Amino acid sequence: MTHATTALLLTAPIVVPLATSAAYAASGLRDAKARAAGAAALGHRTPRQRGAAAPVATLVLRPGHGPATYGTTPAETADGPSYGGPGARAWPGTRPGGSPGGPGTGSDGIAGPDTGPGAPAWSRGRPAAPAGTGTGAGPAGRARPGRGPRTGAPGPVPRPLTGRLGLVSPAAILTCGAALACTVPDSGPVTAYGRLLRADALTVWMLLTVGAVACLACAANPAHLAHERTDEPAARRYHLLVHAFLAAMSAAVLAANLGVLWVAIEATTIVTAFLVGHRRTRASVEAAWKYVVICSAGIALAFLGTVLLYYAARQAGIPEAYALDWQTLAARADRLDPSVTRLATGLVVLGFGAKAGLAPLHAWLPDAHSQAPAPVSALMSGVLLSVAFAGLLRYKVIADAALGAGFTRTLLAGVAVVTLALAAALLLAQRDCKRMLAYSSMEHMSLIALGTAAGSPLALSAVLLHMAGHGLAKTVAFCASGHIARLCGTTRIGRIRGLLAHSPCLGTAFAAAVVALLGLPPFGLFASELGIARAGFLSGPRWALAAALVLMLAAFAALAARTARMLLGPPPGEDDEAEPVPLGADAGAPLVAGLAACAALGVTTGPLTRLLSEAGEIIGGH
Amino acid sequence: MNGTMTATGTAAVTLQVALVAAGAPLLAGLMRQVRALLEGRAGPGVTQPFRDLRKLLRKEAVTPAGTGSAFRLGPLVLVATTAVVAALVPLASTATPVSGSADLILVVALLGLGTVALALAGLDTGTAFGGMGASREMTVAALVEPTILLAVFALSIPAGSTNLSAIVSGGIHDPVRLASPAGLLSTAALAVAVLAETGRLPVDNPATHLELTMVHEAMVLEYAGPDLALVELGSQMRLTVLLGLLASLSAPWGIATTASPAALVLALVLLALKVALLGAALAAAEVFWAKLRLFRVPELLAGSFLLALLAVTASYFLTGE
Amino acid sequence: MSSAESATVVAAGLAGAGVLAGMLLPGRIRVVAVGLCTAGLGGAGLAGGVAALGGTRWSAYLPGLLPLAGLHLAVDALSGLFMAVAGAVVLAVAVYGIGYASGRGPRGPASRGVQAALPVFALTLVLVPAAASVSSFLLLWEAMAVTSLVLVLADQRERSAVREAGVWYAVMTHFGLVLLLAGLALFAAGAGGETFAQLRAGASGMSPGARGAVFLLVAAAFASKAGMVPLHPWLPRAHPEAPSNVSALMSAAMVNLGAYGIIRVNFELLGGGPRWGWLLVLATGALSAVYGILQAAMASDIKRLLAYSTSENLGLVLIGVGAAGLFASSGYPVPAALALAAALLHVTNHAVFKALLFCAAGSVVRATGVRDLDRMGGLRARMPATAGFFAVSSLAAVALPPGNGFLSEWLLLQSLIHGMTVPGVSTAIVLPLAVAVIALSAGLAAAVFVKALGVGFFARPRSARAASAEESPPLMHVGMGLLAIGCTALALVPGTLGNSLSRAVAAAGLHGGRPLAGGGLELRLDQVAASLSPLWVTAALVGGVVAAAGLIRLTTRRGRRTNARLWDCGGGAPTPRMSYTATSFAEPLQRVFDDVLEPEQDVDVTPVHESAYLVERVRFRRSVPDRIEHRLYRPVLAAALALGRAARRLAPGSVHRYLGYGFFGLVALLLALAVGW
Amino acid sequence: MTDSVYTQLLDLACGAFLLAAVVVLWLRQLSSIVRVFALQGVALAAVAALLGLHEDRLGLLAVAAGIGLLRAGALPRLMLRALTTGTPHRSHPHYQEDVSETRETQPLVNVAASLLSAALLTLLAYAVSRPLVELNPTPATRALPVGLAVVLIGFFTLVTRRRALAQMVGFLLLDNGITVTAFLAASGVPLIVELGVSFDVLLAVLVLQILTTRMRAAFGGTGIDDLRELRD
Repeated sequence: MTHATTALLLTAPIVVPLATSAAYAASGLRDAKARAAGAAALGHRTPRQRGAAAPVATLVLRPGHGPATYGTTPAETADGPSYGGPGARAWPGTRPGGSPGGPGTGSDGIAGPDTGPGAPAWSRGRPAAPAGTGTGAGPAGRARPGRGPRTGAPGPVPRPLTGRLGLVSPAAILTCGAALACTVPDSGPVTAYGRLLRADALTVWMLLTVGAVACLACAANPAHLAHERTDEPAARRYHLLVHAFLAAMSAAVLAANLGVLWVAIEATTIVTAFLVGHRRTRASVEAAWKYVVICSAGIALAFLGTVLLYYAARQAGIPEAYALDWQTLAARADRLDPSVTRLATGLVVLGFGAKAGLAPLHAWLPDAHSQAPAPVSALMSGVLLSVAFAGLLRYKVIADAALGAGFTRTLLAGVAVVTLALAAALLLAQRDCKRMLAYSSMEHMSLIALGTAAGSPLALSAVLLHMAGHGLAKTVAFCASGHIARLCGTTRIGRIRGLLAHSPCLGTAFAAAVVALLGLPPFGLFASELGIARAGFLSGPRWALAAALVLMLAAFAALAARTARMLLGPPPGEDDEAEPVPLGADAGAPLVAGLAACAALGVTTGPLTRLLSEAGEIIGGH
Repeated sequence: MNGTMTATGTAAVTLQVALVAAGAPLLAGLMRQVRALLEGRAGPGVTQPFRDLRKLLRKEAVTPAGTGSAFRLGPLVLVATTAVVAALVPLASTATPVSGSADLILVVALLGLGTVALALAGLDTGTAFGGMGASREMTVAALVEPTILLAVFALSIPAGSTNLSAIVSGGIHDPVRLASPAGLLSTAALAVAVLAETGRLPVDNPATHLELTMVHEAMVLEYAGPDLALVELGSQMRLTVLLGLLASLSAPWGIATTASPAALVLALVLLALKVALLGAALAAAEVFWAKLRLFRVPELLAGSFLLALLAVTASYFLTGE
Repeated sequence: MSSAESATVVAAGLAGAGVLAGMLLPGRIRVVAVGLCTAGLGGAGLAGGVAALGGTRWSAYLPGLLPLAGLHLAVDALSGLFMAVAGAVVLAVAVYGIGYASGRGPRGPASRGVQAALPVFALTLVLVPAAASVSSFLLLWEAMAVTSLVLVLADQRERSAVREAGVWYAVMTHFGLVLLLAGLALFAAGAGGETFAQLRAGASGMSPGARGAVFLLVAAAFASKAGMVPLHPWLPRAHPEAPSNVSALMSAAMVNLGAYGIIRVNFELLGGGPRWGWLLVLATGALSAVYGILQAAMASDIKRLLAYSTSENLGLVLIGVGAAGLFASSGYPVPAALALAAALLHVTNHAVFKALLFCAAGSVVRATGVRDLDRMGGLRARMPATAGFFAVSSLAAVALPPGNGFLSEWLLLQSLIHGMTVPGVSTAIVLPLAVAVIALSAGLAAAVFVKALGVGFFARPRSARAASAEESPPLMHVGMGLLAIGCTALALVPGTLGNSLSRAVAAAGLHGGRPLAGGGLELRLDQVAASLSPLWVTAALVGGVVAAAGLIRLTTRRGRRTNARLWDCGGGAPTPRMSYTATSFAEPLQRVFDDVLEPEQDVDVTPVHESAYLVERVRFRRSVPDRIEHRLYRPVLAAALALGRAARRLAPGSVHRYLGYGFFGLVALLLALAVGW
Repeated sequence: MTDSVYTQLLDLACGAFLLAAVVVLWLRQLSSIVRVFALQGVALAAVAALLGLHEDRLGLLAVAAGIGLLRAGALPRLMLRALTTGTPHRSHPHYQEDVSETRETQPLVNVAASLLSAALLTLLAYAVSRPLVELNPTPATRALPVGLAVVLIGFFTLVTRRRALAQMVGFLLLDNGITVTAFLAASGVPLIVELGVSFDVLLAVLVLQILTTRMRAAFGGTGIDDLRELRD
């Protein structure tokens, strides 16, 4: 494999998604220019409308280089339920003490009743505050579908292209991962761009996981956006951010330099901030704020840990260019100063733990994952948590070489048991199905942390298999919950009845996903949980594993009872023989593909067996 | 020698069954007569049961409305099981062809089968009496079962097997075993169990038709004619066999262990004598007993269970075998 | 490839075909195709089991399957016995299932998901005894749990009780899995290997504490699958709510695997655990036997009655296994081999007669749509075949001579009685109590099945639905017929099982000679002076009945039997409402055991609106709840929900609280590091 | 530039840096908080510049200039502008409402308690960074505890402030602390990492900015206490 091809294979997963998001951005710019021309042609617009739009529109710098004013996305109030957290009322407008306007005025044109453009005066908490549909100070004076056909502006990027364009980057990541999977186990790790990007067995496994989950999520995007009926600019910005998100994750996985790894993970936070806030309801703004603040604080601590590690490396005589290079650090870790490394590792476990959903900085996860659009929360819950944890694994290799396995074992086991206890306790009386899935992600990440605490190669292979299995199953579960929310109008578990009868395909897919998450055969999570238990009792902290088994039983009971309440029973509504609601082919395909992949992982790892054991050796081998 | 062995052996079995079948009504008549005399009554005479049976056999057979095969099979199974038990138990001789499989647990189970058949017949009538009788009978039978089996356990420890011939011949050769506390306790427990099993006085009053108190009678209320004859004969045979069993376990002298015909005749005579004596004693005792309330019976049976348990543990702790 | 191995491969292939048929074929054909595939699978399992019982051993290792561990399979005589039992039951119940599931509309037992899960469940029942490593055993164990859950939830749309039963079943089964996973993982860690061979080799090297912990965890897990008392509440919920062919499979084959697990892991792999462990197993078995049969005596729902009777019979099996363990650990292999043989024989007998009981009950429920014995009655006239099958299986369940249940209980009593030769105070106290428990449970079982047969089938129908019952389709009779033949064969010629039982006992690690030198017709115990020839006893009984009938025919001159009215004390013809129902039948027993059962009774009087003295309506309700469930499980559930509500305060939504968690976490970490962790 | 002058200047810059953090805790007016934060940016640039001069590495000087520009210039201006747009024009009658937007409402922990805990956190920072100093006792590393103290104070501000803007300042204090630790410990992380980090911080502030605007639109104010609807 010549150097050129490895360089290509290593950079493609990052460059292709970036190029795709740039394509979306470009089409956005073209559309904006066309609209500006169109606006000039339509001089007759009333000053009040244009005036009101002015003060706000100009202020905001365009975040990336998207089509600027975030403006109202009128469509999403039609029936896109801002079902928000359990506290939020089920009506999409979430108007505090709102008028009996019912779920949006039905006409999916005009945004929820706003008190007329340009009426900025609100007092905090006053009931009459306008519908929290993010109508913003001034209604974006643009692209109101109600305004009739656009005159003469070139059409946005044609819909079939966006559909196909969406799948290009995940496919690229997957193919690069597959290609590397054929070479890396035999010929060892490959590097490119002067040791900036590096791919060893762990990277390849994570690339495959990211690629697979991304394929599923991007395949589910069109169906989801169609259901949300988002208009063109919002859809375009959505795709832009998703592909930037994929690029950031690939960079985080491929980074050889710990600093670059940190930058990539921080980039994922920033990019997903707007994805979490995509729906523009009060709840999603709150979720986005909590997500950014808590994650950034956590990640900053991780950067402090990285700086201290860099300091220890420099003092250990490693030249500046290689001081943050993972391979050299892992090789010469025994010469690092123990107490500085211990402080650095502690901070890193706290920091990256925040990003991986582990206590104590875990509280953003249920809010962010329940408010984000379904494919995004699938990507975040399925694979972002695992990518952050993969970063933590890199540091664990260095810490174990420098301090011996005892420190990370106790720290990770403690954090894992605390997180599991929190997740199990909060699952017991959970009332919202998306938050339930988020807490189940926390439970699985704490199990992964426990497996890492065990530290033997078998444990680490089981951990990686668990990451892949959990990614696939959680993606299917979140995408299905998105459809459930659309079908039943709410994610309150209490109000969802008889799903299997109401929509058999969707119900079966969701049931199969939850069976996989419960760790039952034939899905991959059973094999990996079995591996973690065996390795844990062999080499890991037995007290932690015993406590974990009991807590997982409580979580199993809570999840099983909640899901049974949602799935089983006669269809809602009076007549028992109501015609079941079909799930479209394009919505169903990713679900079935995800379940099939997860089941395949459960039966046999086939060609990936050597890769998996190799990756386990790298992290747990010493 | 083996040829004569089986000949006298089969003779012993057939004679045994015949004696039980024929002697049962006689024993019932004797007991009623003894009771009448003690109560100062003239009494109908010892052969009265035979006259009753003849009268019933001459009546026409009756099928009550709504009853089915269980009702008709009940009496037949009762008599059949009692006959088989009579054949198995070494009343007269231990050297019989069937003594090899004369297992005490099998005997107890066969008696249980008879009770179950009768209970099912009672339920088949579909009347309140049949149901009530069946329910009470099964409750008592369920509570007696532990006592009987523990008594069997106690008896089998010294003999090393639950085979009746072994136990009886063991008793004959080693009389001390019978007088030992384990032997006495197990015999007492077995005696109480026999009273409950055959529905005699402290547990159930065979003579009454008062629906509040009757247990056995309630089940057979609907029978008439030949079926009733069979039921009467069955319960009398059951009493005879159980008293014979009790006699051979607690006083095994005279039971023929060899194949000689003379010993067999002597054994049969002695058997008749012993059973008559036991029947008379029981009848005499019944005069002084009153029927226990149904929900006091468990206390009686718990007492007998305790006796049997002591018998088992005593035989272990004392002999230390 | 030995015959046993090819049988297993055939079984797996048929299971795959069954699943495809279940998923793809439409309506009517689907049920027949799946039924035939499952029946073939059962037959293959039976053939494999019988071959293994014949002495052929084989093992296979498939590294490709099951990531991180690979699939190990191995069959010896012990697993052969359980495979044969499961195969036979699956064969008969599958044939029965075709008749049972067809003609009941697209939902419920004939739906696509349920029909696809049935062959997989049958395959796991046959394959679990063949697993030979911790991972493969747990895989097949959990696959059995998942597929049986899908089958239990077949009628979930109709009744909410099914849904609740499904959740209870899923959570209790997972609790069993957690115990089993912990136990076997601890065992694998202690013995330093994953396959059963490595476990067997490494078991002696483990510390007594570890061995004790493994023994307890694994015994508790398998006891919960066998429905033993403290962990039994799922049994009387899942079995009645499942379709009858599924509850037949669960009661007759799945619970046996609990007993198989204890014999295989605690007995054979651990090399006989500690004495106190076996005493605990024996005590649990005894407690479950008595408690199970008492609850069965009180139950008026026929399938709940049969479920509790399963708990009783498995209790008897565990008494046998516990006694065998006790004798083996005291160094007396001969009585131990006898006790284990008795336990295995009772597993076989129970499997056959319990399957027939559930099939017959299923046929009744299918015809009348009623499960309550109080509203049945008079079914013998309308459903003669089902009544006959129920009578045969009740006779076996009641453990009286012509039935096969009596033989295994007789053997169990013999083994306990001849166990007294084992010295030690514990045996002297425990064995008599065990005999008393077996006797009491046999007596109560007699009362239970007299109630079930008499109240359910005899006399006159007590409800319109019972009156309008029709006989079920012939295919169900074929299935029940197979089981009835099995019952009678086991009852009349048990001796044929003699040497295969001895081989199974030897495979379980007990080399105490051959406990059963069974002749063709007899059950002769060679080290112990006891023998029983069931064929002769039955012949004598039949002869006695014929003789008595002949005596009657001879003496009565007038041949005809006349019909007459029932005795009605002069108060008019007795109506069906007057006849005894299951509740009234059980009332004396309930009064005798009321402090054990604690029946609940409440009377609420609703006075007339105007004045408190005039009563408008009095409602009387009496029920016998499952006391252990009330005392043990309700508080746990309440505590869990309270914890859940309290935990909600942990996530109150305030950003400051969440950041506070992080801040205190950071400060705590820094303090720990500063202090010098 | 003799060593003693260098150490004195370095200690002066670090002292100013720490003092700025404490003052941020002290103040209530949001606009003045932002100005103090700008001062801290200048102190940070000074530290970087001094290190650059001491080790006469031109790259470091350039980085110091860049840091100065970003943390003392761009970010404060951005935040001030967000502050002004928050308060609508005088032409609107609701004056009482607008004033509160610019002031930090009563923080979770009152000012006295905040200062006390800042002191405790500084002590903790000193205790924790003892091994760091002992590893390589140069004048720069001896000032490391200042960096850790500002990190802890920044986190404390983040936790206790009720205004969105104040939380943003807390987060930036945290980042400044880390950057100064990086400079003092190993005279700055490699350039590419430094660029990446700064770019990320800038983006983070922009994101928080936009979210603040959206929050004002959705909740009618930037009080963090409104964010309580998403709970379990």
